[in-house]
Amino acid sequence: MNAVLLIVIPLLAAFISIVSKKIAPYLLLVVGLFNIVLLFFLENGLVFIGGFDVAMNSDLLGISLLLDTYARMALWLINGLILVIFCLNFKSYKAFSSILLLAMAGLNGLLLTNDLFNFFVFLEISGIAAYLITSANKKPVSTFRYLVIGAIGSSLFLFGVVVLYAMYGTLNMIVMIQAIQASGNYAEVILPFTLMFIGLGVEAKLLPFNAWVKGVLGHSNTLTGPMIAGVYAAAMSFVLGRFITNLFVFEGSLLIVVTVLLALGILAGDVMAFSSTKTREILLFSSIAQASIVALLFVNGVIIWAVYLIIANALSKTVMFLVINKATKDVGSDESEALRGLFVNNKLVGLTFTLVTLSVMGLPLLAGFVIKLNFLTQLAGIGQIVLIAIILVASVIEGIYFVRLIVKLWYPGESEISVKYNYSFKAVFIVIALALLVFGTYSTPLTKLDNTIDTVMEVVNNG
Amino acid sequence: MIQYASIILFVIGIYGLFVSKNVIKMIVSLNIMEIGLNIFIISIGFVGGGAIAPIISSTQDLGLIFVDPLPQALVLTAIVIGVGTTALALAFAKTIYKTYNTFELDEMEESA
Amino acid sequence: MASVELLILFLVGAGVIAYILTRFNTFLGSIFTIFAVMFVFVSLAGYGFGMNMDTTVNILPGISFTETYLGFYFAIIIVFVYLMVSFFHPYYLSEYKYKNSYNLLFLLSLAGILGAFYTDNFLNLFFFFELIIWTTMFLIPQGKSKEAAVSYFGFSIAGSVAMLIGIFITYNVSGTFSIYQGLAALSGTNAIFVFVLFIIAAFAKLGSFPLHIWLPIAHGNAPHPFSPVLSGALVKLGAFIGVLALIRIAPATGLFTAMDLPIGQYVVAILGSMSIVFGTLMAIKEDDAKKLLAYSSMSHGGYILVAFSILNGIAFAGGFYHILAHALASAGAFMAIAAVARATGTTKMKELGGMIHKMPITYLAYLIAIISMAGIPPMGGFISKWLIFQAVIDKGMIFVGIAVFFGSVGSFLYVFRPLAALFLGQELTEYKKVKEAPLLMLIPTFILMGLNVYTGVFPGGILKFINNIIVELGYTGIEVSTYEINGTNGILNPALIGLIFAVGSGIAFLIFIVLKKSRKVELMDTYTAANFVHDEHLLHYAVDFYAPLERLYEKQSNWMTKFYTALAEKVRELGKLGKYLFMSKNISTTVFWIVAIIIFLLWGEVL
Amino acid sequence: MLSTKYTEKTKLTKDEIDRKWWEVGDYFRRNSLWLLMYCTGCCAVELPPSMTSAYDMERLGMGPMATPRQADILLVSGYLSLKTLRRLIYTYEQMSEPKYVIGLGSCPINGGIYHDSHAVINQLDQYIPVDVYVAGCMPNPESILNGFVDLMESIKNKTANSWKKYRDNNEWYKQNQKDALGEVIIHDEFHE
Amino acid sequence: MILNILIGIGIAFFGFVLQTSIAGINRKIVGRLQKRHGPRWYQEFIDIFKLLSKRSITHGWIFDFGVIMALGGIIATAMFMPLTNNFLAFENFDNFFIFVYLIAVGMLGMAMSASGSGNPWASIGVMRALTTMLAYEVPFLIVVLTIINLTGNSSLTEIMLYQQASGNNWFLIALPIGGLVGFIALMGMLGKKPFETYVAPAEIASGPMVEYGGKQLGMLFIMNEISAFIEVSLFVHLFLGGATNIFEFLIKYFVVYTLANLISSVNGRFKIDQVVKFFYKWPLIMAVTQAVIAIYFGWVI
Repeated sequence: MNAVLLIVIPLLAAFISIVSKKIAPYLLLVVGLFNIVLLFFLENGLVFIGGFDVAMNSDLLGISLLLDTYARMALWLINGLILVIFCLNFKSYKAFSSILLLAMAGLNGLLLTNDLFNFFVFLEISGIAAYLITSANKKPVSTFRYLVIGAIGSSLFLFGVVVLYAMYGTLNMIVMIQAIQASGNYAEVILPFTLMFIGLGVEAKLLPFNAWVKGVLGHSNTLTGPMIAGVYAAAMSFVLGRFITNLFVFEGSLLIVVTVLLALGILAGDVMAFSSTKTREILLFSSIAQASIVALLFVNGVIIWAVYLIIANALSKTVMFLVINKATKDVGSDESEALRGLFVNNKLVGLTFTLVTLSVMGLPLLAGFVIKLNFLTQLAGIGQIVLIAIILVASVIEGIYFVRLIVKLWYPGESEISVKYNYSFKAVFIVIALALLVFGTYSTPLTKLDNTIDTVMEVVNNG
Repeated sequence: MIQYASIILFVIGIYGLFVSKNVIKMIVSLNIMEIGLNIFIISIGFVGGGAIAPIISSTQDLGLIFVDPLPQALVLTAIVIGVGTTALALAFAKTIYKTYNTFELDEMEESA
Repeated sequence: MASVELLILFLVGAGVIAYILTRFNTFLGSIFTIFAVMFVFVSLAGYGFGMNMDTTVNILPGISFTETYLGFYFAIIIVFVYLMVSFFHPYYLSEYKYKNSYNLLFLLSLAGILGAFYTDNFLNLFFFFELIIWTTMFLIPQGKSKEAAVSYFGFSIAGSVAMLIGIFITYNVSGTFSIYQGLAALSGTNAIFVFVLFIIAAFAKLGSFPLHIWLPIAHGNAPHPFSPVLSGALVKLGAFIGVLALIRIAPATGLFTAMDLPIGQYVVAILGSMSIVFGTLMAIKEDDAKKLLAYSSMSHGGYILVAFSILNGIAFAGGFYHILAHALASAGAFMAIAAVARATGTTKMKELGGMIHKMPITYLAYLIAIISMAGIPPMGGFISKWLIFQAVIDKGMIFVGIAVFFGSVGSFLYVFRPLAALFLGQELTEYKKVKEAPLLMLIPTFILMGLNVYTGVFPGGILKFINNIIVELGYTGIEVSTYEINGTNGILNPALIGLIFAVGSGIAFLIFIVLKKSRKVELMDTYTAANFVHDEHLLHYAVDFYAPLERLYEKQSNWMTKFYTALAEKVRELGKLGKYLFMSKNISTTVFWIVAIIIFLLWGEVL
Repeated sequence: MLSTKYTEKTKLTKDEIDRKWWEVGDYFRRNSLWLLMYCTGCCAVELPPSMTSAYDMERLGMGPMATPRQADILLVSGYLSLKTLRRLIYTYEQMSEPKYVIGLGSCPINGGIYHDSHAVINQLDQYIPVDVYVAGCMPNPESILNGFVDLMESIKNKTANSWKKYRDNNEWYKQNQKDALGEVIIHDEFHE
Repeated sequence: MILNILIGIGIAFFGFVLQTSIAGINRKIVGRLQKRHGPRWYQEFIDIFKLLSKRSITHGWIFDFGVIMALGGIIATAMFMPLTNNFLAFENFDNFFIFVYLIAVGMLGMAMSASGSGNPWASIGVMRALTTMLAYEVPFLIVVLTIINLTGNSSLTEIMLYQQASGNNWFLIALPIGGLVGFIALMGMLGKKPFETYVAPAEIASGPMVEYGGKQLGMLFIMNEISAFIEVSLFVHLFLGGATNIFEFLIKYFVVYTLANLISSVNGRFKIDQVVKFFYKWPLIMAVTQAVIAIYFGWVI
């Protein structure tokens, strides 16, 4: 058993699926399940691919994969979500199964790889998969814009990687971290770090680099919405977290710029959502704000709760986009006025949507509250009162527009609308809402896991 | 020296993306940018005065100078990826043209 | 032994059961709700007065309780209001769209309230506050306006966010989330920051100027049985935070020697005064009976703030007593209006008239409630206002004095308006078939009437309990015996006043009954300068009741609404700007930002 | 020890008590007569002089009142058209008993100079009972005050019983009123 | 206790008789002022008893109940009123605020009853009465705030004693501006002429009283007399040093009421919004000035 299988099998399946379109969907199901099961049997640690023994053992040359608890959680989430989302869209978007396999391979690679260039490759693979997925929106210009911005981003990332390589002569992250720490000259790594941060920021929807989001998610459907806002956002946040906590050293003006950008992202995201009337726009802007919060937490070293926040967000956004996009498809408009009274005949869906939204807003009895309170506590512990204030002020705005949305969706306007959700949708909604509810009321497991993850990060830090 | 040239190329690509509104021109700019980047990668691997094949032998000859082979390998991959991206972009360009009958982004009326 | 934890769990469980029961039968579920709340009230009243509640926590993780007189006082008042209101549920719920969840959320919010007042941990306090906010937030849109919930939620959440920031500053300073240790550890600038933040929270919850705009919107549009809870119970959360800030934190700001009062407290008192004046003026102007009462809540919130900012025992006694008196009065008044609204379907005063002939008991309940609200003896409101006046006068706070006197006289004006326009006046034809509220709804009405009188006549016992709170807060209590209250500049004997009032009324009744019996005439048979008027609407004076007075401040009256509308509009514009800047269709914009950031970063460092 | 002998107590009946009180009341009533001035015609001009310094009505305890509910005297000063009569009757019926009516000038007595008008009634006491008529066109303030004193005298003599008359002969009065005014069919703001 | 209550009832009755007589005398004075003979001095009694003897109408139970409540509240208030510094029914309980607020019960009762009659003029009258009340109460209470702050006691007897103890340094003299405000406010309370907006017989048919006749009106007249007694007595006790014996009280009472009445008889009537504007301009400014001078600077003559 080898972590490489997590990447190779989906990739292989993707190739096979091109040959036979018929088995492709089933292949995806099998591979997804396989990956999830496989994760149970894999052990933590480094996996080397290629290279030769001496080099591997002494200098960590060659490509290696790193599987730790952090990556494992991310992988479970990603693979599981892809599987679920695909199951829900099994009938309508069958043709996308090979692309989803590709995306699975790329994202798994992103989360596992320990090699910077390899990372770039996976970034591009997953990026190409993402572009293809968004083509399901039937808005080619938006997709094209996504492609161009994504290409610029990955180019910048590659640029940064190459500069780092030129400076330290290695592409292995662990070695590079040690080298950077040994040199201690942070001023000269500002350029590569900036470039890499921007490159990742494009994919992770951080503020000034995310112009593509509106076009892509603003016209999303039940496949692309959850995939981009849920799966991709989560994966990129995880990756960003790994880079920020392990590799990047934010100091001086870089730290200021990054913090300002992220704080701006939080505020601007929520303010933009406040000014939107289209439901999908509200959701996408809110996810921008959430992504910025996550990044901000990583920058401030609040890791474990950021991880939970990513997971909670991915699950919540999946549900929200599924609900809204299905309704939009049936109604033909995503204006919140047009969707008035959506839940009148869909009480269960309404309930789950409400619970999930409350979790995103960080209200008690739901997981979002526990997470929010804990990361704020940790921020307070390191004296970041200003950041707390920013996050909380943004959360006020967020609360207002979400409540406005929920109330609108619960109470009918002049005309009744009918949207039917089938049982599989409902089942997913219920499971996710229940999960949020359970972890919101019984948060001990979350706090317990706290320590374990931190130790793994220690391992990474120490090489 | 060649590094400066490659960075200039990269900047030209960025500039092209900055000013052009035409789908095809953008793809071309993207390619220019990528080429600049690729040249930059190659250039950092070059070590002047090298005389030995870049193969690690069992004897550790530390004094020997050789051109770093890794960037060349990287660049190959980067080119491949670049080609893939370009192909995809062109495919989208085709779709765009089919839908809107134009390549000018300004002339399209897609609500985004 | 009643355990706080078990009560909370019981309420959550009861909520679920009520949900299921209501699903099958609205009436049954509501009756169950009554009993659930009653159980909580009885166990709280049974053990709480002697501080015998069990505060150990066995099941709930991360939550800890402690028992204070302060918390209990608030808790018992609010639970009582909940109990009274729950009697209304069986008759109202069937109209609501999501009636099943009504009882569930109602009980959940009560659980939150119990927790909030019994916890000793800031994070738990915040947890329960947020729980209360969102559970109640979903109750409000069941009423008239769906948007009311948004403004209620917005202001509430802004308040609790301010509180949370304050909590984290406290945590940063003291390293603990314990309420009492944390607040004690504050000093200097931090204390001022936390003070300001807590005061913002208190203002937002209490609906005080300048954060009052949600109050009429939420109260006026909430479901009829929920408005009493909002006004009588939930705004008191703000008073609780206010107490924490004004008395527990009490930062060392400069001192006004003339009044021997810290500047911070004085500023709060002045803001409270403004809240009194604004609330009064707006209430005088309002046409919707429920909104009118909402503005009156705002004005009474001002009294509470004024009371707690004057740092001495007598003012605190007044403040705490006012909380009780206003809870009872406002619950009574709102419930009377609710009963009318149930019968007629409207709360607009210009559409109503002569309800007294159909609903005399409801009318009496309203009358007694407003007498208390206006601070007229022999009702509870008088006692508290008397105590507050004493404190204000002794401190020589002239400008605050203007406000409290203005509010007190102004309250006659606004409470009289529903009385005249809604209950009295001509009997309108469209309400000929209206009947008195059913018996179950009259039970709480009678209880509230009785308590309003009781608090006005025998305040001794309650004030003795309040003395415990004042001592707990570190001040000396007031002198009070069974019948007499010793203020700093006078003695009050409410029981005597009640007795004398009875004697006076007796004499008047005697005069009345001795004289010849009057002939009963129709309401329409009235002096019209000998004009024949056949339409009772023409003889009913209900629109623009205080027109000459309203004219004086007509233009200024919507300033705050305009301000908040403009604020929301500005945020929206900011969002549009953000979209324009960052979410452009042009790829150039993104490229520009990337280049700009790189250049900015490299300017000083590398280049 | 209780006396077994039956002696009839000189117990006043309720009516007798009422009568005694009524006599006491008469004193107050005649010394405090409040007017409701129904100023329909020219005779009203004579009222201000009788109220102000020259004749000073207030020294008799009299004064003008705003509403029929408070007033004791309905002072009909001048001619009565049919439209006014309807309102006069309405007002009269709103007054609380005991109430008195004074007709000022010749118009209420016989129509005066309007005696042949189709729109003016000629004899007020056909429609409501009148206690005192003050003749003249117009009567001067002295005669007006004299009329008031006459009313006081008749109250003292228990002859000012017009209100009782109206109650006892209500049907007759009503019939007269109806004959003069006709039935009212439409009820709204503009019709009667 | 019973004795005290009886004394209280006696005071209320005394107040009624006193005020009714003085009002009658004042009617005569005003008559003379207008070169008239004027009514008999006991005319007011005759009026009231006449009203009580008449047969009245009622508009329903609230119409009667309000009247009873009004009269009852006012009688109760009057029972607390001290006549001199040692003659009062309930020692120590003559708190100033009792008068201000208990009197409001009476007002509320009357207002309620008037509105209950269903006559719009009554409601308009009540509206005007309440608006006027809003106008005059605040300046008056600010002056009283100053007085209580200075004396440290809100009991009327104590305030009287305070003034007498300092050599009859009445607050009218010690706080001249405040005294003036107090007198203006008293005019408002009594409904004397520049502020007589709510009766306005020619305009709104005597306002709240429009529907009353017979015994209800008589009871309201009694109530009116007693409340005038309370208001004037309050002024006497607060500003004129109270009284050590009953004759002093009578003289002061007579002077104050007559003065108010004389001023009233040469004045026209304000519009209702003019009343509010007036009271919130000059009297309030004066009251605040007086309070600041007296409390914060300690300048008391």
